[in-house]
Amino acid sequence: MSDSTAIDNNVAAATHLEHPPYQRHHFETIAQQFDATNFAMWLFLLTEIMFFGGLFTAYLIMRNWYYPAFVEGSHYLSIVWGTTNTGVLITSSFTMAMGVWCAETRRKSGLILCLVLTFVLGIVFLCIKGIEWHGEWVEHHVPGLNYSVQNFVNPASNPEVYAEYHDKPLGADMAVRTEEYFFLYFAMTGMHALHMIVGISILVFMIFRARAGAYTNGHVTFVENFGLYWHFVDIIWIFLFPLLYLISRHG
Amino acid sequence: MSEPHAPEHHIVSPKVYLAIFFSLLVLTALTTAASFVEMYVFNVVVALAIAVVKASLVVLFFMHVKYSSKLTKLTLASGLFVFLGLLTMTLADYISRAWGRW
Amino acid sequence: MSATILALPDQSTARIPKMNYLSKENGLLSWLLTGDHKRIAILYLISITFFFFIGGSLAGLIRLELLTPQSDLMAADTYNKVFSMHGLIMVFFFLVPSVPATIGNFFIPMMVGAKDLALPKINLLSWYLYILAGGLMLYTMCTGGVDTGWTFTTPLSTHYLNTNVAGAALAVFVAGFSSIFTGLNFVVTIHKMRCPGMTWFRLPLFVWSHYAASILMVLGTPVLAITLVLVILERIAHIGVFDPAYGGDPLLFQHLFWFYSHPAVYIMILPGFGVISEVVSTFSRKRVFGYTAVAFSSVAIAVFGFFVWAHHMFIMGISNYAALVFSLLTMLVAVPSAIKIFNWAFTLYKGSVTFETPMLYAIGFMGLFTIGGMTGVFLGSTGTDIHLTETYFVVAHFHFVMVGGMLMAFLSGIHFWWPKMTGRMYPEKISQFAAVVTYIGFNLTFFPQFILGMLGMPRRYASYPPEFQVLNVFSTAGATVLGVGYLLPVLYLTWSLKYGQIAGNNPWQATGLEWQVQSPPLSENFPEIPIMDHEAYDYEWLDRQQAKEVASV
Amino acid sequence: MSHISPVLWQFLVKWLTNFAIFPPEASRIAAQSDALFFFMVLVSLIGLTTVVLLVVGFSILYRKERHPHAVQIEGSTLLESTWTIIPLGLFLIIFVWGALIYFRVYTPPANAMNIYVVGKQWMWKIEHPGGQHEINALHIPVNEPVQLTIISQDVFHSFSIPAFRIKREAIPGRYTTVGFEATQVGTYHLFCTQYCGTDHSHMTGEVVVMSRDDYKKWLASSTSGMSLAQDGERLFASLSCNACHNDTPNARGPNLVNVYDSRLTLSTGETVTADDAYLRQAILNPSEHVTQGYVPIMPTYQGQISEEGVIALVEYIKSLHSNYRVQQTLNTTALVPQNQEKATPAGQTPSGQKPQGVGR
Ligand code: HEA
Ligand code: HEA
Ligand code: HEC
Ligand code: CUA
Ligand SMILES: [Cu+2]
Repeated sequence: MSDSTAIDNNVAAATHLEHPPYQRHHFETIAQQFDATNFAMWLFLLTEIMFFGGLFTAYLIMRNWYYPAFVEGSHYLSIVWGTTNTGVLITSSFTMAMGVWCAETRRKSGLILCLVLTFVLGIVFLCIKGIEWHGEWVEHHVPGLNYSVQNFVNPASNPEVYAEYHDKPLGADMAVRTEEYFFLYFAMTGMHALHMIVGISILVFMIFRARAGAYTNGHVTFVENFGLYWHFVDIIWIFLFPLLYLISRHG
Repeated sequence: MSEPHAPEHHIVSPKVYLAIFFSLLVLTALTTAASFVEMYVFNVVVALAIAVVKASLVVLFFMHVKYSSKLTKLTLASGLFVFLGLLTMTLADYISRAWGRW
Repeated sequence: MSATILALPDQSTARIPKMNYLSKENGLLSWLLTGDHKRIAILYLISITFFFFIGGSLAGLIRLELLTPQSDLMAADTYNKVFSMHGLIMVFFFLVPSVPATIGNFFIPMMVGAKDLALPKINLLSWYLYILAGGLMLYTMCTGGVDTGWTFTTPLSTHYLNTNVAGAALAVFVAGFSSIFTGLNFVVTIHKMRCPGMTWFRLPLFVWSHYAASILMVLGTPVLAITLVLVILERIAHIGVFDPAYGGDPLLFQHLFWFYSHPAVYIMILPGFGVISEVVSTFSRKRVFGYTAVAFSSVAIAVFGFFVWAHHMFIMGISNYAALVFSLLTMLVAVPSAIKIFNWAFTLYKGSVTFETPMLYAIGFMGLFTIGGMTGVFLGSTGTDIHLTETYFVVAHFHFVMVGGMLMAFLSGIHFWWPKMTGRMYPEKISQFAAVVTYIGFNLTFFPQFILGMLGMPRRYASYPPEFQVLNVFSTAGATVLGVGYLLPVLYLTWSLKYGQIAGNNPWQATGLEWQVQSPPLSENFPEIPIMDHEAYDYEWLDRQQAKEVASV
Repeated sequence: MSHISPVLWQFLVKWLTNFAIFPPEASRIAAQSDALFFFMVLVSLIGLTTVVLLVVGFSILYRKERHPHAVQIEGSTLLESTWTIIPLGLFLIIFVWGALIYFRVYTPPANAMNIYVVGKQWMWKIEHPGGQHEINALHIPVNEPVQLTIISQDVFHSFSIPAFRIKREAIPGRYTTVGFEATQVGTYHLFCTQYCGTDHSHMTGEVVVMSRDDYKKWLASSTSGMSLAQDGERLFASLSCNACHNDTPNARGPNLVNVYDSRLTLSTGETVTADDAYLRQAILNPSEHVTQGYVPIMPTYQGQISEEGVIALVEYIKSLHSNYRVQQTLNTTALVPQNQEKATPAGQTPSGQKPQGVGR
């Protein structure tokens, strides 16, 4: 029974009087508390996998149907920004991992530094995403709000992209399907950004708590679990990046 | 019950983190570069393969799954299993719709 | 029915224990901010009962309208709103949380020997989400309602209806998260909070079935959530992945929706299976026949249950070959349910059977669920599904499994655990009468619908050809009887809160850990963490235990 | 008999006319489908009886008065495997049997006359190849295989004829098919069984099965004077499809003669069969599948042609089997008044000429 945490009663009795303040009343040992919350976090991430899973399924089918539209749509995303942002997010994952390490080894200032860095990188990511979205707005690529297929029936209308990829004009029926691409693009990156915003808010909260010494007293559960969440959001992006940006970059 | 006295889990060393971090950056560069090479259907295969490798690195090391209990591994596996079930069985319908028509 | 196992303490001296989870703190706030799983269970019990009666009143309206072939009581679009709200409320606000969030919430920690669920705050959050969602649903209902059917079929829901679809979808979205959190909490609790000696195979089957249902909640519900998000986005942006006019695929919606909603039907029945296991064992004084088989069949249902969803789409233009695979898997997933029924039947063998109210409901369950389940097989068979799908046959099928199955199980469970939850007994004769009334009313209501379905009467019809009328009259008459059958328990259970006899710790002489402590239990459940030193359903252990107690007095 | 009591008599008559218990079996598949149905009823009855006998029997035998002390039994592998294997076996039989019927219903019958069905909120529009249009009614000859090609103009509907035991979803944007052969002259219910909005319950109609002679008469009396293919031909000209699709050497589009049911190679290298669905896609979303050797210059006709129009065009393209037809289109804007062969629906698709046969 590898996962059985059936409490060893002696341990429970022994530690009973010296509960650390952060131990909740209904747990017998701190190990049990850590295990339980960690497991809960993993289960939560499972729900997230399935949540994005639905989106990925929709994406996959639409991409197969409207491949040319998806290719040309993707040419209007900036590969520079996309790659940069992937780097930013990976770096923030790294700083987060280091933050967890600092908490585990009880380095308070290191932890705060890492959390702040993660926070800053998260904001940078969102800013870049914002710049990209703004670009799409300017190009009239926001479905439902100001969409225009101009760039796809007449690729030369955007000389920059045209110079790079020499896209042929799409048929009128295929050109309107680029809206499908951008719809999914906004749905997926938007949902991802939403998760980032939630994460960043929690980071702020954590930075304040960390300054009060909350996570460097041996009780790292919260930092650990938040780390899992942050890395998970990173993983989603790791898949979004090739799927949305790198469909076909060779002219 | 195997280790009731060892609540402290494995602490991954910063060196490992750093190594993973750099591999991730390299793989990112690689995937971007690969997308500029014409490989026909293999473009998407390569891109996804690299993404899977990157994701595995993050999961195994940043998320400590490599050092975690069987339960964590099983949990993750079951999630992936159901997700892949959703994907493959839905796609199976789409793909086989044209069957029997040729 | 003279023989009974009911063992109440001497009423002249018995008292409700002064210290218990109800008396611990007073005031509304102590309830609204509670972390105690038992209090949250009570909150849930009150709220789902409320929603059940709203849903039930809507069912009453449906049946009244269908009394005559013409749509004379209400216009067609009102009727559409009524059955949509009926389905939505009954499924998402009553049946999904029914057993898990009330009985499960209350007793799973006690059954595994823990002081609380692993995440008490999340548990409370789940109730608040439920209330928020419910409020939103009622608001939607009062501001024009929604007429998509509970299935939100696209592109009808995304582009053709101008009722409050987004509101209803949002309500279901939020309710979904409430259910995710309940399920997540159960899985963690069952894995991590078991008391010393409580191995997996000493867990009551109630816990096993909740474990299986929780897995479905955790992995299935998010897919519904994202699907509804896409529906809402599509409505707002007028673009989308589900409407063919915009290049989308309506079948994709069906895939994603049923990917949740088929597992959801098992979310709705598995906890009921758990209740039946407990009740049948207790009232035949025997360990459940083939404990392991029953435990694993729950898990098997959970695993296979994920991969049969397209049997709701057999005629919807999925590939014939996919239909074949899904039909085969449907047949496979039906087997574990059959296993359970026979195991329960054989639990009675060489037992010592008594027929208190919970047992009556349980026996009703076995008969009705068998009919409901077998008609599910009719629908799972591709060939006959062509004729029967989208007719009243389907309506009858799912009411047999959901109302005849799960609702019966819920009532059985409520009657079974009521003395533990409140410390008081209800009047046994009246409750037995109510059980029989429900049973008769149920059959009268829903059996004619099978025939209607075979005749081809389509579901969701406000008016129908006159030759279907007689059967519909039967059905409406039955619904009236059924309504009485459901109203009675509310009355006498409320009555019993004040005037019922004192129940004592273990009125049914059941073996579960929850029965070994006082009723109503202490806030921390156990004075000290118990040590499980016997198998589940060990009635000999119980006898020894009681003998010891008598000796020590 | 009416001397019993007029009131009671009235009541009985009304009661009986409003009381059906079993639907008519009016198609070839109905009896087969019902056979399986009754087999399952039998299995269910046996299963239910077993369960009830066990539960009631044990309850009586082992009730507390008779059997005050329970005997603990763990389980029995033998028994448990029995009630695993027997239901499994029965379910598998039901599965195979059901699948056979399913494929029979959804595999298009050979040599069937094809009728088009368009569903829209809240009516059924039926298009016969001879040019007869009907709303909420379907007239068909008895003992003749019929295939329906169904599409919806807006939301999901479902075309259901309970007396035939068949049903098929009408999906927006996609053709679905179902085949049947009526065996009894009569009038039967036609329902829309997929919830489709406010007047879903009024989207009903009747199916009239007629003897062959009656059917001929009906055809003659309700023709609009122009067959579906001729309708399509007119559209083909008026939408100036023939500007590109003609047989001239510098035609910009491929020749559509014999294109129906042939294998096409696309510019992606895939091959597809040009069935009804493909033709529809080719007209509405031409650049989704571009034929090899051509550039995607064909404009989309999405939003310009109704579903009925597309059906007419498809029917027209299906009817093209010689260059002569195209020439005619080129030469005459006025229509060739009559083509007797085409007006008879049964001979609609001369299957002999199809390269791949009818077994699509
Ligand atoms: C609690 C809910 C619940 C449960 C448990 C089930 C259980 C099952 N359901 Fe049901 N179902 C619904 C709720 C449920 N269903 C709902 C709500 C719908 C309609 C949704 C909508 O469209 O609105 C639906 C619709 C539905 C359909 C789609 C119909 C259609 O729209 O065309 C199908 C098709 O396969 C199906 C099949 C089954 C099967 C095979 C089971 C099996 O799991 C049943 C297994 C049980 C048994 C088989 C009984 C026990 C057997 C015995 C005791 C053995 C008998 C003895 C012998 C064989 C010898 N169901
Ligand atoms: C948990 C699930 C559940 C439950 C318990 C019920 C309970 C009932 N349902 Fe429902 N039903 C569904 C789930 C459920 N239903 C679903 C999912 C649908 C599909 C919806 C769709 O198509 O989208 C449906 C559809 C549905 C239809 C088909 C409508 C149609 O397709 O046109 C019918 C018709 O008879 C019906 C009837 C009933 C009846 C008579 C009850 C009875 O059991 C109810 C008995 C209860 C009462 C009668 C309440 C008792 C209380 C009182 C009488 C007091 C009243 C108080 C006041 C007025 C103050 N239901
Ligand atoms: C501007 C010229 C043009 C016009 C006008 C035009 N087409 Fe086409 N059509 C083409 C070309 C080029 C192709 C081949 C490339 C492709 O498949 O898109 C084609 C392909 C087709 C095909 C698929 C056949 C095949 O071999 O792939 C069909 C069917 C068709 N057209 C029908 C029509 C109909 C019906 C109309 C009028 C409503 C029409 N076309 C109008 C140019 C045209
Ligand atoms: Cu059309 Cu219902
Ligand atoms: Cu199902």
